[in-house]
Amino acid sequence: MIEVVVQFFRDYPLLWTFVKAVVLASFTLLIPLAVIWVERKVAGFIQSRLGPLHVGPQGTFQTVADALKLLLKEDIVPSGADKRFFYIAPYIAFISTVLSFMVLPFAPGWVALEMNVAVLFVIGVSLFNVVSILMAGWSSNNKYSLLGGLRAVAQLLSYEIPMVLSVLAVVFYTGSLSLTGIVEYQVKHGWLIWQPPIMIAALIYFICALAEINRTPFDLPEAESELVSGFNTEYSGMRFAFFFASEFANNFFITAFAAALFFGGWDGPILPPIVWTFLKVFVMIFVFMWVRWTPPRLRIDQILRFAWQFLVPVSLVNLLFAIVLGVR
Amino acid sequence: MNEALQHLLKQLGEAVSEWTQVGANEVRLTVSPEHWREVVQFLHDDALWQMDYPADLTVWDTGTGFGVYLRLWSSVHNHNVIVLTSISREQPRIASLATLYPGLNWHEREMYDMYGVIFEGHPNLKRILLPDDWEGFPFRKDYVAEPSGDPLHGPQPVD
Amino acid sequence: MRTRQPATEQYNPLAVFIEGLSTLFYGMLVTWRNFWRPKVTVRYPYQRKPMPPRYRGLFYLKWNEEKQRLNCVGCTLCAQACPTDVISMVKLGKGTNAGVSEFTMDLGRCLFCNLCVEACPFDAIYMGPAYELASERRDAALFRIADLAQGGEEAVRTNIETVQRLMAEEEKARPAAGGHAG
Amino acid sequence: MSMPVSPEKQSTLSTVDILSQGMVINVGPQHPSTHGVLRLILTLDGEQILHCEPVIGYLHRGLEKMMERRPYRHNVPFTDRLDYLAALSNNLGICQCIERLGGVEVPERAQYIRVLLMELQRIASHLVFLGTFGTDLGATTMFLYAFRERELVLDLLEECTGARLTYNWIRVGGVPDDLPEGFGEKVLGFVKTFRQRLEEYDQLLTRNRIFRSRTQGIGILPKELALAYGTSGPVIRASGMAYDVRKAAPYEVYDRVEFDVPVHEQGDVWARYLVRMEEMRQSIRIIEQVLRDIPDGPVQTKLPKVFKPPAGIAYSRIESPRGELSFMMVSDGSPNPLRVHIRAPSFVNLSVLPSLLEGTKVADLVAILGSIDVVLGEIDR
Repeated sequence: MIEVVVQFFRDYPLLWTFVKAVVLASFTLLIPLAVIWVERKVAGFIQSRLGPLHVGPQGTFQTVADALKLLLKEDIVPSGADKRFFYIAPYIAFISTVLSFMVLPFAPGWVALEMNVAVLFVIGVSLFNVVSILMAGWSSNNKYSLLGGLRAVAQLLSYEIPMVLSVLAVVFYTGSLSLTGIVEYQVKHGWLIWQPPIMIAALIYFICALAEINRTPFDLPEAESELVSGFNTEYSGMRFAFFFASEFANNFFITAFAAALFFGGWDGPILPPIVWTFLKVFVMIFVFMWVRWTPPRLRIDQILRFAWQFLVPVSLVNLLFAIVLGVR
Repeated sequence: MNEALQHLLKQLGEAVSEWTQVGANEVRLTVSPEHWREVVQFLHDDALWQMDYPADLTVWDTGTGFGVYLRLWSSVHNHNVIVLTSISREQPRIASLATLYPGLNWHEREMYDMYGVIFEGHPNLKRILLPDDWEGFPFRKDYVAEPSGDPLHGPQPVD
Repeated sequence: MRTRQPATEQYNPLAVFIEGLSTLFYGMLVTWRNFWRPKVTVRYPYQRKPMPPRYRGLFYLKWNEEKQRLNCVGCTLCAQACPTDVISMVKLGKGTNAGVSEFTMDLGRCLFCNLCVEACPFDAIYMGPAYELASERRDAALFRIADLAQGGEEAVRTNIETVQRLMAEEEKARPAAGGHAG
Repeated sequence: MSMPVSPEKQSTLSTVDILSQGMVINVGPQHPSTHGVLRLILTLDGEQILHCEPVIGYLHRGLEKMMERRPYRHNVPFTDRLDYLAALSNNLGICQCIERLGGVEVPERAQYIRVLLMELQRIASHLVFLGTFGTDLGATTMFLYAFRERELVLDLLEECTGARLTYNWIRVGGVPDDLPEGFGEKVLGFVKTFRQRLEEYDQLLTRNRIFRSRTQGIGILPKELALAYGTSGPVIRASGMAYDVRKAAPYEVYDRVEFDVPVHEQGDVWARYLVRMEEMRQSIRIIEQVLRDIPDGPVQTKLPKVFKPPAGIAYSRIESPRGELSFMMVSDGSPNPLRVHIRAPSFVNLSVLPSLLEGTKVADLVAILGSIDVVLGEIDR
């Protein structure tokens, strides 16, 4: 029976990819539930609170309950909104996240779409996120949303560059554009984080990642105290849930991507590879949250100045080092 | 303080109709409304006074007229001065001090809001706490507050 | 209009970056320490903090076990002390043994300022530890004597009986003075 | 959204024309960082604020008029609702004013208790500032930490006064009751914890580079402007003017305790923040001295049932956590005051906001507004 199914998918590889995509899409929808729960617990513990406790053991089902609530909520579209863009923006954000998950290697062979230009692909599709934020901010017909959207675009684009440059350092170092290839290189040669130029690249990546997923100190696009909620002010119900889910899925992805690039992906002793991937991801997510709940946020001009005056030149120089040292 | 007070009385003797010294560094002056601006300007400019801090300004309804109360403080000499005057109910007008002390801007607006006292020369004399379309001046003693009225838009006629 | 923006000091990105990172790490030590500290929140509906003895919550009329009546004699001093006219009462009887047959507090207007308690010379009205007084209905803020008296309905009934009995006894003891009430 | 453009101009709109139009944006009355029902009408050029107009009055209850209709001592509970984060200082303000009007003496022990409560209240109020200021700038955790410690103060105050927010625990002629048993030790215990926690706040926020770059050089209020506007409290002290009513006109026993008035010269958001942080430390000092020196004795002067002060005008001024809180009362000899006026520090401090905001960024708006630390309850009265 299984052989028949396997044979069927072997005959139609595109269909097999489609199945994997569907599985990944549901994964992308489900992983935020876990990440949000962790976030709440970490925030609570850091802030001398207990976090969610009521629904399920230790409040594990709180996010599920919230998701159900969001699904059942009325779909409100502000009058004067650009309806087409308003409707489509959250899904674009979500799709861009799902697409980036497609090339993520969770374990040897556990990758939905084996691609030899995976890194480029990730950089490409993650830019869709920016488009969706701009669409959401613009189409909401709300000044706060517009300001939040514009801020977000300026910030995300600025930090995309040093991020790409630091990723490129890894690419040049390993000589591979494929994520699986990069991880396999690390399995052979040890984790890249211990190589000096990559260490700096990892630091820059870490900072840029904070900015890319809108975490304090770079959470300007949705700075609550200034812009109410930023670009998603007018969103509610399902559409908001998609924005929210894509943000946290992005959080997961960006750490998984970092794990693959710098921390050897699934590489690790004793435990099975998939456990190692998740372990690394959740440790990094914890660090992200830890950072998030510590400092205040920067101002938009400070953020941009930091990116252009510091991160871009440093990552460029670092890239040069990586190229020189990486050539063997 | 004494010296400064003598100086003030010499300069503006006819404007100050009554004065009392309370404690070591506080004086209360009663002036006529025509000299209101003049006296305060003097207190503000004079080297012996230098009343540079506008602490408080308010109005009260005595039933027959309005009393005006201004409290100033000098950061240089630690003098406290209370300037009092009274204005008539029919012509509730007095010179504005908002250009002299920007801090009195809102106080004067509030007193206009509540008592309808016109501060002449105020740059932006309009209601501050109440809505712009409020009718009447609610802190006057003869103001009839109708509890049945629309709370947002003043008393409504009751039939 | 841009003149108000302060001239930025010599901006050295690297120094700022290192300082920023180190102070961030320094701050993260604080959050890390607090991560492991005992939590201070209370799971409210399940767990409650004890209220201090002076807490000013819902009123009660003190029940005098010995005399089998409420301490209140209906002197209206509390009603006079109240800034917002919360209290109204119906006096029962007269003289030193008088009591109340009705005592109503409209807590919708109450400031919980304690002035009525301080005004009472008879030790009759107090504020207790109950604090969950919110309601969806306006009339739920109206607390009648049975809601306020220690002992509820039964105490009120006993109170009226006691006061009436005392009145009758007084009447019996001094039949001549019956006509003129003070 | 933008100012109207005449049709003939519309056809020849250049880039410069578009930039020169302001976007009008409403901040509040419902907004996370206006700290109440304050509305600011901002005209923006991108993220730059061209003009700001505060709109107040959403919380106006006519307290001053209400007070004219009630006997003097009935008015004390209403003052709880002015600056609801520092209700005790309002209580003290009105009681002092009535005491001056009627020539009432306050027993010494009551004066000490008043000072003790006042300083605890100052700490509680500044902690609210610290927490909300942290949230305004994005440091959400600071909010929870500050409120955690404020809870300790509120527990103390609750034990003493029986209420958590609207205390109404100061009466004309003293305080209604003595301190509860063992209150001094509890306060000292709190002081000990709080000292350590202040260090922690410094480590978490004050020394943070991001925090400093968000606050330093922002919203500069020059000394002259601060004086001319009549600002008070931490706002004026951060502008280099050592004006503290506790020193300028000592009331209660403030002339018997030792404390410093923190002054900073810069006049920016950072300076205002530092002044408040330092004030909390000074409050601790005062609390310790008060607990050391407090004498025994009665806590309340007996007053007649119907209190009729002689006709006249009296005013009192105290240093509330937000600045100079002044009550002014006119008496005509009847049991009710003829006029009660409240000089609310926030009201005056807020009037300086438009001139602070011009030319700054939207993101700085919340920092500047937070650093002024207004409470709408006393602005609107």
